[in-house]
Amino acid sequence: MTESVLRVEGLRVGLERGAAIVEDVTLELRPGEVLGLVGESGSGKTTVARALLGYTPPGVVIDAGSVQVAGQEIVGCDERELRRLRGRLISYVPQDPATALNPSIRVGDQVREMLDVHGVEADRGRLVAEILGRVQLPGDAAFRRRFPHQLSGGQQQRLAIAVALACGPRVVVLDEPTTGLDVVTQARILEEIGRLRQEGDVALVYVSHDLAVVASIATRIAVMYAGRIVEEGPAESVIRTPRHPYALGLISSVPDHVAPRRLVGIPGVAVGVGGRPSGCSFAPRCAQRVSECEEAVPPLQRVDAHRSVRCIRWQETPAPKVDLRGVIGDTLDAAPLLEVDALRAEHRGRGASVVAAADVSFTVAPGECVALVGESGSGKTTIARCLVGLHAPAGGRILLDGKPLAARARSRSREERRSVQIVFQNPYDSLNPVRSVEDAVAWPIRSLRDLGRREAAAEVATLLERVRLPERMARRFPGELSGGERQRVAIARALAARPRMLVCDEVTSALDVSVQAAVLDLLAELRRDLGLAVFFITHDLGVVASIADRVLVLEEGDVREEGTVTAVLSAPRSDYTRRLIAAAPSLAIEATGGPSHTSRA
Amino acid sequence: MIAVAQARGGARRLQFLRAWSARIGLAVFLFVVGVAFLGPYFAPHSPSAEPGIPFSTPSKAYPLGIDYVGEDVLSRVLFGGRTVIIFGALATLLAYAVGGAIGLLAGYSRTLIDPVLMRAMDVLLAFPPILFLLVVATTPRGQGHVALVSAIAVIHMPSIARIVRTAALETSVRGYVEAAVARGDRTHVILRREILPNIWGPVMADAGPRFTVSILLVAAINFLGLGPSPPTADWALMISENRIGITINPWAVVAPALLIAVLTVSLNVVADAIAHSLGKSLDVETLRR
Amino acid sequence: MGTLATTRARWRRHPLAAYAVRRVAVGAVLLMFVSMLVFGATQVLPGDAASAILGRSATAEQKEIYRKELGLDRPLPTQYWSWISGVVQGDLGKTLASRDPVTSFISVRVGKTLVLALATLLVLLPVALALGVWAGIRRDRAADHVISGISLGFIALPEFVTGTLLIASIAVSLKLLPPTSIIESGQSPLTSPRILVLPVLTLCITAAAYIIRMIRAGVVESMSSDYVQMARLNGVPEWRVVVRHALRNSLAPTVQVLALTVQYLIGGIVIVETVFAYPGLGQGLVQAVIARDIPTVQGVAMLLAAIYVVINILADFVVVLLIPKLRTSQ
Amino acid sequence: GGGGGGQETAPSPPAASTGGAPSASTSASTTPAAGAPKRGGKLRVGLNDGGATDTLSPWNIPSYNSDARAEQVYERLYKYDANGAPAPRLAESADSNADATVWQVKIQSGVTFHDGKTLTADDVLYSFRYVADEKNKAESLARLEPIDLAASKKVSDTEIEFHLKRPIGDFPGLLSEKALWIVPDGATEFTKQPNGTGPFTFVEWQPGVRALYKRNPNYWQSGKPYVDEVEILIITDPAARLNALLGAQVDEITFVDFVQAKAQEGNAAIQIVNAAQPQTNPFYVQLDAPPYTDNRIREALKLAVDREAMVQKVELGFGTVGNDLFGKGLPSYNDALPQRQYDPEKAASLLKAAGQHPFTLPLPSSAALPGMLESATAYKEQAKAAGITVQLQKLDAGSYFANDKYLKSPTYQTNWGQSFESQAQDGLFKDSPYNETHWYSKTWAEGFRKAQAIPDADKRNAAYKDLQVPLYKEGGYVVFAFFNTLDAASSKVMGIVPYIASGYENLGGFDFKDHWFAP
Ligand SMILES: Nc1ncnc2c1ncn2[C@@H]1O[C@H](COP(=O)(O)OP(=O)(O)OP(=O)(O)O)[C@@H](O)[C@H]1O
Ligand SMILES: Nc1ncnc2c1ncn2[C@@H]1O[C@H](COP(=O)(O)OP(=O)(O)OP(=O)(O)O)[C@@H](O)[C@H]1O
Ligand SMILES: [Mg+2]
Ligand SMILES: [Mg+2]
Repeated sequence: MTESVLRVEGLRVGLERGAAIVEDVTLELRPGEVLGLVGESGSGKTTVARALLGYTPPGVVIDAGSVQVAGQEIVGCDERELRRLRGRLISYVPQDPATALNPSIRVGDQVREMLDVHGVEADRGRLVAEILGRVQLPGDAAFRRRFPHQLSGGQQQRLAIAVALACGPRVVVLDEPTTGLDVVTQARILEEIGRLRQEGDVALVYVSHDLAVVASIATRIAVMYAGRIVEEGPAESVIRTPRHPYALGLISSVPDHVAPRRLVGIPGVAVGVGGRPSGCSFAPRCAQRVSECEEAVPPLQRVDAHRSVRCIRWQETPAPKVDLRGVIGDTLDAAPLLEVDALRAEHRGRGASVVAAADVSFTVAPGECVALVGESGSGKTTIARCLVGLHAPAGGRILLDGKPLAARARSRSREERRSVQIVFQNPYDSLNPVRSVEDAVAWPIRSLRDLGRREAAAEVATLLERVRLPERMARRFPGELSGGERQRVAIARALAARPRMLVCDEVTSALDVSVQAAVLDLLAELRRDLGLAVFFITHDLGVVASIADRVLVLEEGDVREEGTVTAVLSAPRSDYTRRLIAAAPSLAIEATGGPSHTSRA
Repeated sequence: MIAVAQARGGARRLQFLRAWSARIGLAVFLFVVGVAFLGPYFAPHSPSAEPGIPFSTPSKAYPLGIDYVGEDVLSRVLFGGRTVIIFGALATLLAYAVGGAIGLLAGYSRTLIDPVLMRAMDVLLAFPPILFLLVVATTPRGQGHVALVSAIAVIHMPSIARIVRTAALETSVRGYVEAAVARGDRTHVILRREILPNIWGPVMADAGPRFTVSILLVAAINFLGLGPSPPTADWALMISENRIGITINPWAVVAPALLIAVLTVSLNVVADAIAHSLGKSLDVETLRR
Repeated sequence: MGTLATTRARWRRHPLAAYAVRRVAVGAVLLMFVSMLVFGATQVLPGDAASAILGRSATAEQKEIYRKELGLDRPLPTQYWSWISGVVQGDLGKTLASRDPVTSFISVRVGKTLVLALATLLVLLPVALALGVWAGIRRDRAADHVISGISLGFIALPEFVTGTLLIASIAVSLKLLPPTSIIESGQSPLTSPRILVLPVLTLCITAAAYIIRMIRAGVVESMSSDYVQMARLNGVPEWRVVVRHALRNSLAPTVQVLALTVQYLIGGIVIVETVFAYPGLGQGLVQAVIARDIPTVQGVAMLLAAIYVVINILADFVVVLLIPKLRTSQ
Repeated sequence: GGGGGGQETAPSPPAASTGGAPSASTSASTTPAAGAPKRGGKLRVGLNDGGATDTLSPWNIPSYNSDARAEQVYERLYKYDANGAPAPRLAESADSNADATVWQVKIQSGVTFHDGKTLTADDVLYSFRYVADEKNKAESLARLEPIDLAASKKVSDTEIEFHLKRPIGDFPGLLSEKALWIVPDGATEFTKQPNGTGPFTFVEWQPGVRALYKRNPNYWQSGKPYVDEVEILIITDPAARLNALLGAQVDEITFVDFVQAKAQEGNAAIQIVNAAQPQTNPFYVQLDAPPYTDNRIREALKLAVDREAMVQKVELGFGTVGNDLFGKGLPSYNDALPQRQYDPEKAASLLKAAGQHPFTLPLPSSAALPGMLESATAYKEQAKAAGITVQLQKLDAGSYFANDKYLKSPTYQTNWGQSFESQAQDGLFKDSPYNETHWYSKTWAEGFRKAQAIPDADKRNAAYKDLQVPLYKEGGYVVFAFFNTLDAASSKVMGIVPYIASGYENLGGFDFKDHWFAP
């Protein structure tokens, strides 16, 4: 066996005075291995990733443990020493290359600077071209003279990877390198990383919150929760037989288009830095908690040769349950609630205008969930905005109960406005930061349904209960809510109008998977209980599979394919759909009976 | 319940006080404002009575000495803050009211009104402030208080309109505004409920520097001899009036100058802290004037 | 027609040139409106120009003759048109009393003001930029607090107070420098540079405060950017991080700060020239305002506004040149 | 010759609204005596105003610096001397017929213009006709109205016979008029190279900045001027002006504030040129506006002012008490009348007698001119003792004399700086432009016209003094104090004679020809 090239032991990173952000992190990695570091937002992934390079943001320090890269100790090095090591021995690929690449340095010089700084003696011009070539970027002079903003998102990320590889480091840390990219581009970057793994002389740390992505490339997986590693082991076995209840929860939350299933979220929310309980951090959300769990932080214990778990009751952890979604109704015979007929929508800019929807027709029956998928910029949001009267169509008709709707919300009748409600993608701007939850939810009740203050207040309580928010949340302000909570409030606000149809524009794409699972679950429940029709926009086929009845595939403003979810996902007819499906990562847990279990003593 | 909600809102608004500099700044600011408004009750002499010998140096009866016409500097200092603060504040408020309305109209309307208004603001922006005041001073009533206050307001107006417009534009594409539009809320309801409360912070973040500039402009135009005649004592005026005697009784200049400096510095410290707590740092546009 | 089409085509081939042309055109239109405002504002006069010049003892006939001569009897639009068409051709009209061209009134002064402004910039910029950058780099350390605190204090000091204090201390008490900046015949600010020291110092003290604050803000912003963090993570030495990454990207805001400084100087110079009796354009403007000499006020106002607009255009253009994203997307 | 300022355009209210600084007049004070004047040196003078409205043409002198410049190049037939009496300059003598309708003026012989031409009677007549021609827009045009220029004629090369339309006793006073310069016959261009008979020749000028003059070697007064060059520098800011003098950047300056002067009293390096001009900021009431129609009330208002305190506290001693008449110190001033004193009790009893006790006096005032607001404020305090409440209305300085209240308000604070007869013409006739008090006495006006026609100065002044008695007793002015005009110069400069005549004449009438540097 080859020597491990990265060895982390007992790493603790904390605020200068006080709370730890991450604690007791121990990892080991050999060349050619890819470690997937997963966990929900705020669990400390980035903090660990940067600590591997000896870097901490201002106010944060590494206060214990050791990090060794190729035998060289990083913790305790002075700045000069660190500068020498960074980029040479271990390098970093940032999450968002659009901001992390210096906007005023040309592509070639971005790479060349690494060679300059680390004194690589070579024909630098040729070497730069070669390095760009390694990540499939053109190395010609014209390309090297471009500025970062003249590259596509995928190219920017490749460039960032090229910069990281420039000096032949032994370890490369990639912090969510594909998070901002669409699936197709993401698939290409992952391919790239896969090739690096194959080449075998570099070890990779791949940070992501997306288990499906990690599963597709990692050889080992470390799951983080609240600043600690809770489970670590070979990728296959962690995914198939998670031993930590949190890992299990994560895996159960991941939607999958290959095997459409009912998603189960993890109840509760993660604790923040400083607010962690004295015992197991996950205990408050854990189904198999016993009083012992709350007494002391459980140690990371070896459960077999290659795996460790931080749970005293790991044996109790059940196997991932895969509830396949029941058969999805093929046709609902009821008269359509909403009918879109040859919709055309444009964005008029200076001179030229962009066609966001060319000729889009579809129907939504009462109680039905129709999903709209397509890559970024295909026109999904524009269509949604047309439905609720925020964007005036350039042609075609939108009918509600067979009656045409006016282009602008203002010109629609109150009944019409009430019937169709929208929930937006970004939970951070969909609520007015100066209005309390109660105020936000009560307003549509008063303005669209003419109820008094008091009746509205009473109804707010029921609505919050509906979206499974505790009543005390009513007096909170959006700034005091997590993303998932905000999205629920936004849904409650939409429900407050007593709509018949909900337009959801990527309502879960900014959320962690476990939170996403909970929100999707909520939507399913609302459909069931209220007979609500849902028009659900997403770019994630897994989500489509887990919630929708029918699906429309959109490409550049045109509907490429339409049909039931099962039909479209299992037997796609258009090329474009096929490409989307191929690119979408999947956990690929067998639909029947669940993954094979190794031990369950 | 409502009380609790309000307390929460209040706490949010007072967040900036976490910085000790903001606390000191606020205390000093309140002190100077207190001097300005309560000072007259403590003044040992009338600000305009019993002329002594001009520019006498400090003595027991006149702790800060005597000014250019023979009045007690201390009493005038105690009397002279009101007008500075009131005129500075009036000009600033007027600028916010008019500039804010223009910015809101331009930012929210998304019609031809927007470019028309903003180009008009650009025209005003093409005047260096002092130049604008000088041009105004040549007009018939150009040297009165009303003219001065409105001229200073006009000087601030374009940049406020720009800031408000940008903030309104930014806010008007937010989900909660779109949701309100889709609900069919009336425009004034949207402005009042959704937009105004959210642009308030960034817009007021530069009120401190603006107030400073207002006061300094009043002082400058008085210095050039083109300001309104002194109503009573006034710090800005005292500086220019007593300038000729600075070598004889420096206090007549230094005391009001110091108070203006302390007033504006403390206000700026507080404004900085507020801006900071709103996640906004003073940028080039803010400091523009 | 043909030539127009080809010119247009050439613009399209040189997007930056097209941008420049567009920006200049906008500036010209802007100045047109500015001129209307200047003209309009200065038209509403107390009494009228004729009696202002001739004095009270002048007879009605004298005034009438004079009004005719000044063209004040014509309708306003005609007056505006003849004025603005003169302005466009570089003829700013004649001063009310001496009937000398306003341009000559300006030309004897503008050089001295330029000398003062340039001397100020020469001292101010290196010092203020260095301090601003230093405060920005050493954010929240002692140096930053000292620099930021002192500059905040100076912002609140009007120029005429600073100037007066400097005169009282350095010139009158210590007799180190001349207390005023009057220029005798045969002399110029360049032959007797001593007279420039105090005015320059006064302008610098106030202006530096503004510049330092703005530069600091710009540097702080770029120092906390992702790409600076990235450069550090790539092992780039700190000086290189500062110079090549942080400062390179705060150049553009700096240019805007420079433009603002020049604009500030236009106002500050009016005050400082008066305090120091420096015979420049600012002092001339104040004299003209006091004398209600409308053509001169109009002329100087137009000139200053034009400088203001031109500086803005130049600054915008340089910013476009400095920011690759703007440069390539024009 | 005679005494008293003839028909001078003194810069009272009009000057107040344009000039912005007090005008000047004289009486001797601190000029250091020294031996024989020395030649040489460059005299640098800091002037308080100037700018865009200035012109090289001498025919309009809207500012102090215009006058200072004109005085170097041009000369008049007569000019007021330091005590306010017309003294011959280019004229040698002026004699009238019995009824003062024809005046024979003899001019100096051997005087040359800067271009070498000799001064003759033709030049004098040409100059007067030039001023009288409306299209030349000379500001002294109106003052020539009494002269019948068509009938006036040259008698010889050095003699002119002026025919008047009505008798004028003080013709030399009229000839001392500010802008009645003598220029060469036929001259029409005055803005390129000024050409006069004056002590200095023009070198260069930058409006609002400076003007340079060189000694005229051919000047007709032997030995004068003493200095080689005169440079006039415009320094509008009073603090800067004094600083320039203290810093030896200039040798003389116009207008020093009282406090500045007080502060510099001990400074041996400079001298204060203290000219007791009859400048005053009186209050007025309109005689036809009730309750001021009652002379007891007017008397009470006059008694309620503490004149001595005004001089000491407002003027810091740089002035003298007034006696409710104008032109103190000048030959026509009646100083035989009893000085009114501060007597609040008597004022109160007069008011009681008039049934107006306590009394409220609305009084508009402004900082338009130095000392104005200060004295009104002081009056407010002083009058309390008499049961008078002064309601001070502070008006905008810039438009104080241009707003609609002035001349309409029954009470106002105003400004005058002239001799009795000059003020009378501007303010005591039905058709006077500034009849502030509404003094409309026909018999008094006739008496004035008669006095005006007396050629003999002493007799004329005696008549003027008589005319002041009713004004003293019943007039609408409260002239409580006069203030001096203060200029300053380096102690090295000799020969500055403080100048009492009103007008723009500071620094010894701007006669720089008389100034010289002590070695
Ligand atoms: N400088 C800091 N000061 C205080 N808290 C910090 C600081 N940096 C990070 N934290 C906190 O540490 C925790 C871990 O942050 P980190 O960025 O490592 O999380 P992450 O797992 O990368 O999350 P994400 O998926 O959102 O990127 C978060 O709760 C964050 O708020
Ligand atoms: N306000 C706008 N002005 C001009 N063009 C716009 C505007 N909004 C969207 N577009 C363009 O219209 C097209 C469709 O945009 P839309 O936002 O509907 O796409 P989307 O499918 O929702 O993308 P995403 O997945 O990124 O949200 C895109 O090409 C986009 O650039
Ligand atoms: Mg992260
Ligand atoms: Mg979208």
